[in-house]
Amino acid sequence: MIRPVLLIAFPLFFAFLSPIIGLWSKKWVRYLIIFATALNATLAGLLLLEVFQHPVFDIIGGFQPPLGIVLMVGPLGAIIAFIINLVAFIISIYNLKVEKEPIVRYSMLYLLLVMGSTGMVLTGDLFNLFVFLEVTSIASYSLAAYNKDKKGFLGAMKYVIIGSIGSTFVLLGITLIYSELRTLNMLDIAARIGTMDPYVKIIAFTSLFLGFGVEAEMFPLNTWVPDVYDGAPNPISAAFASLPAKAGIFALARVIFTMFSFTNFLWFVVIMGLLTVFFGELIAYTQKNLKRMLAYSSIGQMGMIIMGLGIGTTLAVEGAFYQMIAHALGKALLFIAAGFLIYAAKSDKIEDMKGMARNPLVGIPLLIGALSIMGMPPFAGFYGKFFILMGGFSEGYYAIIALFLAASIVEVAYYARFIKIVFEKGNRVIRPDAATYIPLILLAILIVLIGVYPKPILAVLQHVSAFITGGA
Amino acid sequence: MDALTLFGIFILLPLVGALLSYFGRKYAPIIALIFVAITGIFLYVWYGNFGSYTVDIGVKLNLTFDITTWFFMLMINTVIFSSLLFAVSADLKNAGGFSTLMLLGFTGANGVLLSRDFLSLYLFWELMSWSVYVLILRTSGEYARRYLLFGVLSAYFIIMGIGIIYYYTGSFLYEDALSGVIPYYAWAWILVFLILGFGVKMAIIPLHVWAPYAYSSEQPFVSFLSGGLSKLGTFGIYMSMYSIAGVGILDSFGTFRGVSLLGYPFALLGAITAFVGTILAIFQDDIRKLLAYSSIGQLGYVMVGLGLGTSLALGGALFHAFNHAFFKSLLFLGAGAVIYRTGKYKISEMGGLGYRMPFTFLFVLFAIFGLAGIPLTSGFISKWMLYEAAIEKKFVIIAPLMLIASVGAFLYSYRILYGIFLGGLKEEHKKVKEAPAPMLAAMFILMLPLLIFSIVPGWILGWINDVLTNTGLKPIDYTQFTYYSSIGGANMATFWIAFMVLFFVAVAIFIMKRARVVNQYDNYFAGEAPSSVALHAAHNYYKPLKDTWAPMLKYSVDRAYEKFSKFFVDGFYEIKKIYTGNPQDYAAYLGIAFLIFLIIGWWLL
Amino acid sequence: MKRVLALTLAILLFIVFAMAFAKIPFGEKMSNYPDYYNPIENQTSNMSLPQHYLTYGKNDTGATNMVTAVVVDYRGFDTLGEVTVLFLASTGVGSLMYVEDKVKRKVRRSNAVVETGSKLLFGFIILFGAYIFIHGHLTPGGGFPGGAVIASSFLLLYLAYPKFHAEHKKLNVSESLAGLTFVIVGLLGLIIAGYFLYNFLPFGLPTYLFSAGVIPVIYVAIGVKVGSELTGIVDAMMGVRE
Amino acid sequence: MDLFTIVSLILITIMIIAAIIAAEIKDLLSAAIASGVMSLVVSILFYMLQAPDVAITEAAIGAALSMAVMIFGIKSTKRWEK
Repeated sequence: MIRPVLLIAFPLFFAFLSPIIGLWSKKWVRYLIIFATALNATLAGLLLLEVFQHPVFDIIGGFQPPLGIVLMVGPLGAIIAFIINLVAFIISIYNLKVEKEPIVRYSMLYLLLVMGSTGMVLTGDLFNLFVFLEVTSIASYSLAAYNKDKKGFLGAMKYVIIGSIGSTFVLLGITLIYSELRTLNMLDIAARIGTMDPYVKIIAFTSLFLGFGVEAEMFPLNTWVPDVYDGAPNPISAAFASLPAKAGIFALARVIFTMFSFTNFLWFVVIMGLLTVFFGELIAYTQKNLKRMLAYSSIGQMGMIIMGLGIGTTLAVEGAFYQMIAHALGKALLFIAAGFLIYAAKSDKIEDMKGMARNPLVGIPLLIGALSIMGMPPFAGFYGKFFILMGGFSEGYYAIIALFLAASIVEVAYYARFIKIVFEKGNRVIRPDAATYIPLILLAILIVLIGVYPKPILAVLQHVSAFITGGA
Repeated sequence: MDALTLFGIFILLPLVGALLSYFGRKYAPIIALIFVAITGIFLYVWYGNFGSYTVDIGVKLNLTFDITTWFFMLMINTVIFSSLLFAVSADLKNAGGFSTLMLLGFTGANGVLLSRDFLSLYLFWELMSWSVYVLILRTSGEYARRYLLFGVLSAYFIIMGIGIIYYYTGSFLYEDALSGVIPYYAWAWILVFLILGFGVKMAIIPLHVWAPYAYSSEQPFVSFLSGGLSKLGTFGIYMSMYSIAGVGILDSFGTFRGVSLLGYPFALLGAITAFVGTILAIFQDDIRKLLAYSSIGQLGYVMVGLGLGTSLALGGALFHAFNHAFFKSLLFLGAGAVIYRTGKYKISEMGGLGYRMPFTFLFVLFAIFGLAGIPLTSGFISKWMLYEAAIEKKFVIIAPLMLIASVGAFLYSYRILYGIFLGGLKEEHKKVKEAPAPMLAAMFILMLPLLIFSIVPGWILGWINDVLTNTGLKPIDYTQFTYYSSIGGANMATFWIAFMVLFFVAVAIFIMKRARVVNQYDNYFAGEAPSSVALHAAHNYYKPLKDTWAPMLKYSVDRAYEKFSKFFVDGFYEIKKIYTGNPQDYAAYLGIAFLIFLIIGWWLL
Repeated sequence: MKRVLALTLAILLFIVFAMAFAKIPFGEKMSNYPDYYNPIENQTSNMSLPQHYLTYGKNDTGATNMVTAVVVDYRGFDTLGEVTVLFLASTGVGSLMYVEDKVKRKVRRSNAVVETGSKLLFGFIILFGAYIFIHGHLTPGGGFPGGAVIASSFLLLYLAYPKFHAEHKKLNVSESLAGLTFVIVGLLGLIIAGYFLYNFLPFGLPTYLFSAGVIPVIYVAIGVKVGSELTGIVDAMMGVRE
Repeated sequence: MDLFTIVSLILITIMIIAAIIAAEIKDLLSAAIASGVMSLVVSILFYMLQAPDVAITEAAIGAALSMAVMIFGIKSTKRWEK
């Protein structure tokens, strides 16, 4: 029996341990981080197997909810936690490429980022969710500026401003909910949300929606994204797209479905998703800087997930979750590849990267990642997109889907432009080192596996209907 | 045979082959060839062994192996087999990647043909689409993007069609669409979306702009793309119009001289495509572009047949698609063989190669007969069926357009024939050798059916009849050598007897009176030595014709698309200004967003 | 123009939230609050949450200070998270202010009054801080205020003695050890009783120093941790580099 | 109106004024000090609202440490806002 709390306790333990180990050897700390994330991924995998039968409740401190805090893990939470930890493990291999001091602190921050994102997914307590949101975002702020150059600091500053406004809204929302309902347990809140004063309820909902929307990169709360993704170290950009963003959107889904089950609001969520897609994809087309392009594309993808959640049918929400998984894998891959391309071309402009991906160790994973993001089969991105679209049709959102498809064509256009440049005949082909190509190949294999044989994932996602109706 | 065998042989086996052949280096095409051959053998063995199955990979794939699938698979299998055979001796760079992608495309094609539910259709359609994209990317990066954009456009049109069906039925199965829950006005949208979607693959004007560039890639691949994969468009339109929707629904939109009002515009579009494609082909000097436009034109004929929708027209369309698969692949391979030996693409830079490459010449000659609809090949019969189908219904625009296009086909065929194989041999090509044996074998495989089905069209008409009856349409009236229509039909036996007689007469004349061979430079030039370019027969070929058409040629669909996209991209830059980079603005966005969310939330409560 | 807009926005947001808070029944009788509901056992208790804390808090946790009971025991997991947040802040500042070459601070001696005064006060402030967190389960206060007070004593030294600096490695080690203590106490609870952060030590008698089980242990750890972290932040900001 | 209300009203007024000064003044050092003053007043208010532990924390962190950190920050950058 795997206790979900171990997924949080172990990273914390290792994070607190690493400064002491760092006194002996800095190298060990890096391997310790890889070990810790690997352990976490394994635990999350085992947890996933267990959660299949029934949701797991892990009571902290021995106090029955809602007196104490409880971790509440359903199949969906477990799979998102698993993906987060798996991707975190893979990125931690790529972390070996980071050379800049102080490396021990970097490793600690990274581990705590992973811990925070995992906690956001696992927790069943609203205030605990806020605490993990804080852990995640404060780790993100420091990591975003870790390069200590102007770009990094500017990005981090924007992130700090917007992130802390978002957190404040979340805290205000929680305050309102607690002072009305005198409880913080999500299921407890869900059970008695109807008794809330409508005005307070709507403000609380809006605050939470906005606050988690910042992490979930919803328009117009995603203004920090391009600067942060651009300024952060390469592994961190990869991690940002895969860890906190997914945790944020999962929290958003919890707010919408588990806690408030505010079905009237859903069409507005769809519109916000569509706007996010539009702004993300269309602006991504104009970008000359690779990481910025990927960042805007990330916004577009997150918009798609938000759309899927907003459509709210079983199929669409299934698609949204599938897309979360696919995007976590695909964007991590693309950002790692981008890190290599930038390193090889010594420039972050796409036009300088002629032929840099001609080495098959980078080229093939890069192509797979890009195709997966575009939603091509047999890669992971296909099912998510297809299910979201079909879910949209079944609810009759014809015009919205048509607009979304138009934006998708733009997405294909800029990815194709990027692919064309990096595969063009260039001057020289640089061979990547193991810390770069091992994560790339691992992610590519995962993407293909999930795409070719989606049965395991879809088996987990079957539980989505329980999630929509307010269960775990 | 059960579901897994079917899935295993037609989908998994090529996929495994794709994986294996990546590591095959130089021998990759041979490995791929083996895998294609195995599926081909099973295709042969399983003829008549039809049925439908469900494969569960998490989503349920409904696969049906029936005569329609079999008929199209036959084309695609043969075409990819000969293309890969050709590729064995063509020195491709990264042959492993090439074979892998070819097999992926093949898998996608098989999947599209087998699938009887929209999810697997879309899945395999996209698989096929992007593997072709990467294949194009290998040689011409700039134009691969254009292909991908149109490929995705086609996929999204299909998605729209599927989605509307899904809204009404809540199911992805083809047969559920038939259950009558979809109102007929929705069918209009569905069919328009589906036909446009599949039409992109057939390069119907104005969705054709990807084709000339995509067809300029490596020849073995292009022969598969043009000969094989474009037939998936035909298959898709055929299925969506006559199997998924059915004649009843098509006719419920009203009819015009017995042809559905929904089908007629597409038939007209097909005729225009045939016409424009042919006209543009005439003016090309690049052999690849010429064949590309010719391909567009030929598929226009098929579209006419699909749009008209009478049994004769559909039979003609299927037959022509079948012929096109063979003769266009053969032409691309022939061109490939010539390019392989000479390294030239321009017709005006070649000439006289018929003496050096006699077998290639012979095979290409047959392909051209098929293309131009000359009675020696089965291409004649299919075209004739299509003319008759149009004339039968007295369509005064479609029929003449097709006839003019046919004349145009003669013109550009002649350009290929004369420009490349006849005329004077260039000095630099004196040492050109005949194409290697695998290439010749590949071309021979493709030539054979053209010849055989021209003598006994009954065989193929039998299959086509099975396809038509399987879809629930009336069969064509035919015998082994003849088919009949309300205004005549054609009897190939008579043709062949007449041809044989004439042929022997011609041979006798040729033997009796030998012509004098003249050197290219053995001429009178009034004291001025002209350049060898100006002397070439294909130099400024059809210039007078081109001058006549010049005012029309300046309108280009290409440029229209460019203007369209530029307009939008400018808009993107305007939108970008929202991300000002100033954190104060961003904070204000948050506040404003909160208020807006709040107002909407309050309103929705 | 922008200023006016921003001001209007701020005022609007203020009004919106003020209206929401106006509807909240602050200071109402406890019994008017809704009874809590246990989602796992699927049953409703006949008490509201705050009422439960006040009634059974002493029995449940052994602490006489109810705030501490809630912060360290009922919601100890949140506190672990908050400690992590502080840890992150200090680590983040440390990693961002890090430069490879050591830069010396510009030295300007402060006057004798400040120096002697801070020498005198330093011990008392530390003592006060330690008192606050050691008695966290009995009297108001706890690890966070205690740690902050300790850090402010170090701040005094930084201000008085320009050459003073706390050794970074020691700060790091004490910070880490304190954090580890917290986590290990939690894991021990998991091992002993099956609940993470379970209060597995005997409660003892209320109002005695050695009572309330693991709460004092955790509070001491938090106090040390917060103290060293805040000192670390000040140190990093002062420009003395490791 | 009892003494408690009067004192707290005065304190709240001081707090608001200090906050406005902190936000508006161009001299960043003065702004930091103003925010320290605000924290101090807040901590007194906390004490009056019977939250002595929060009051201690606010006094130590808000009035002492964060002000110090801000002042160090200003020292290593510029004193005047543009």
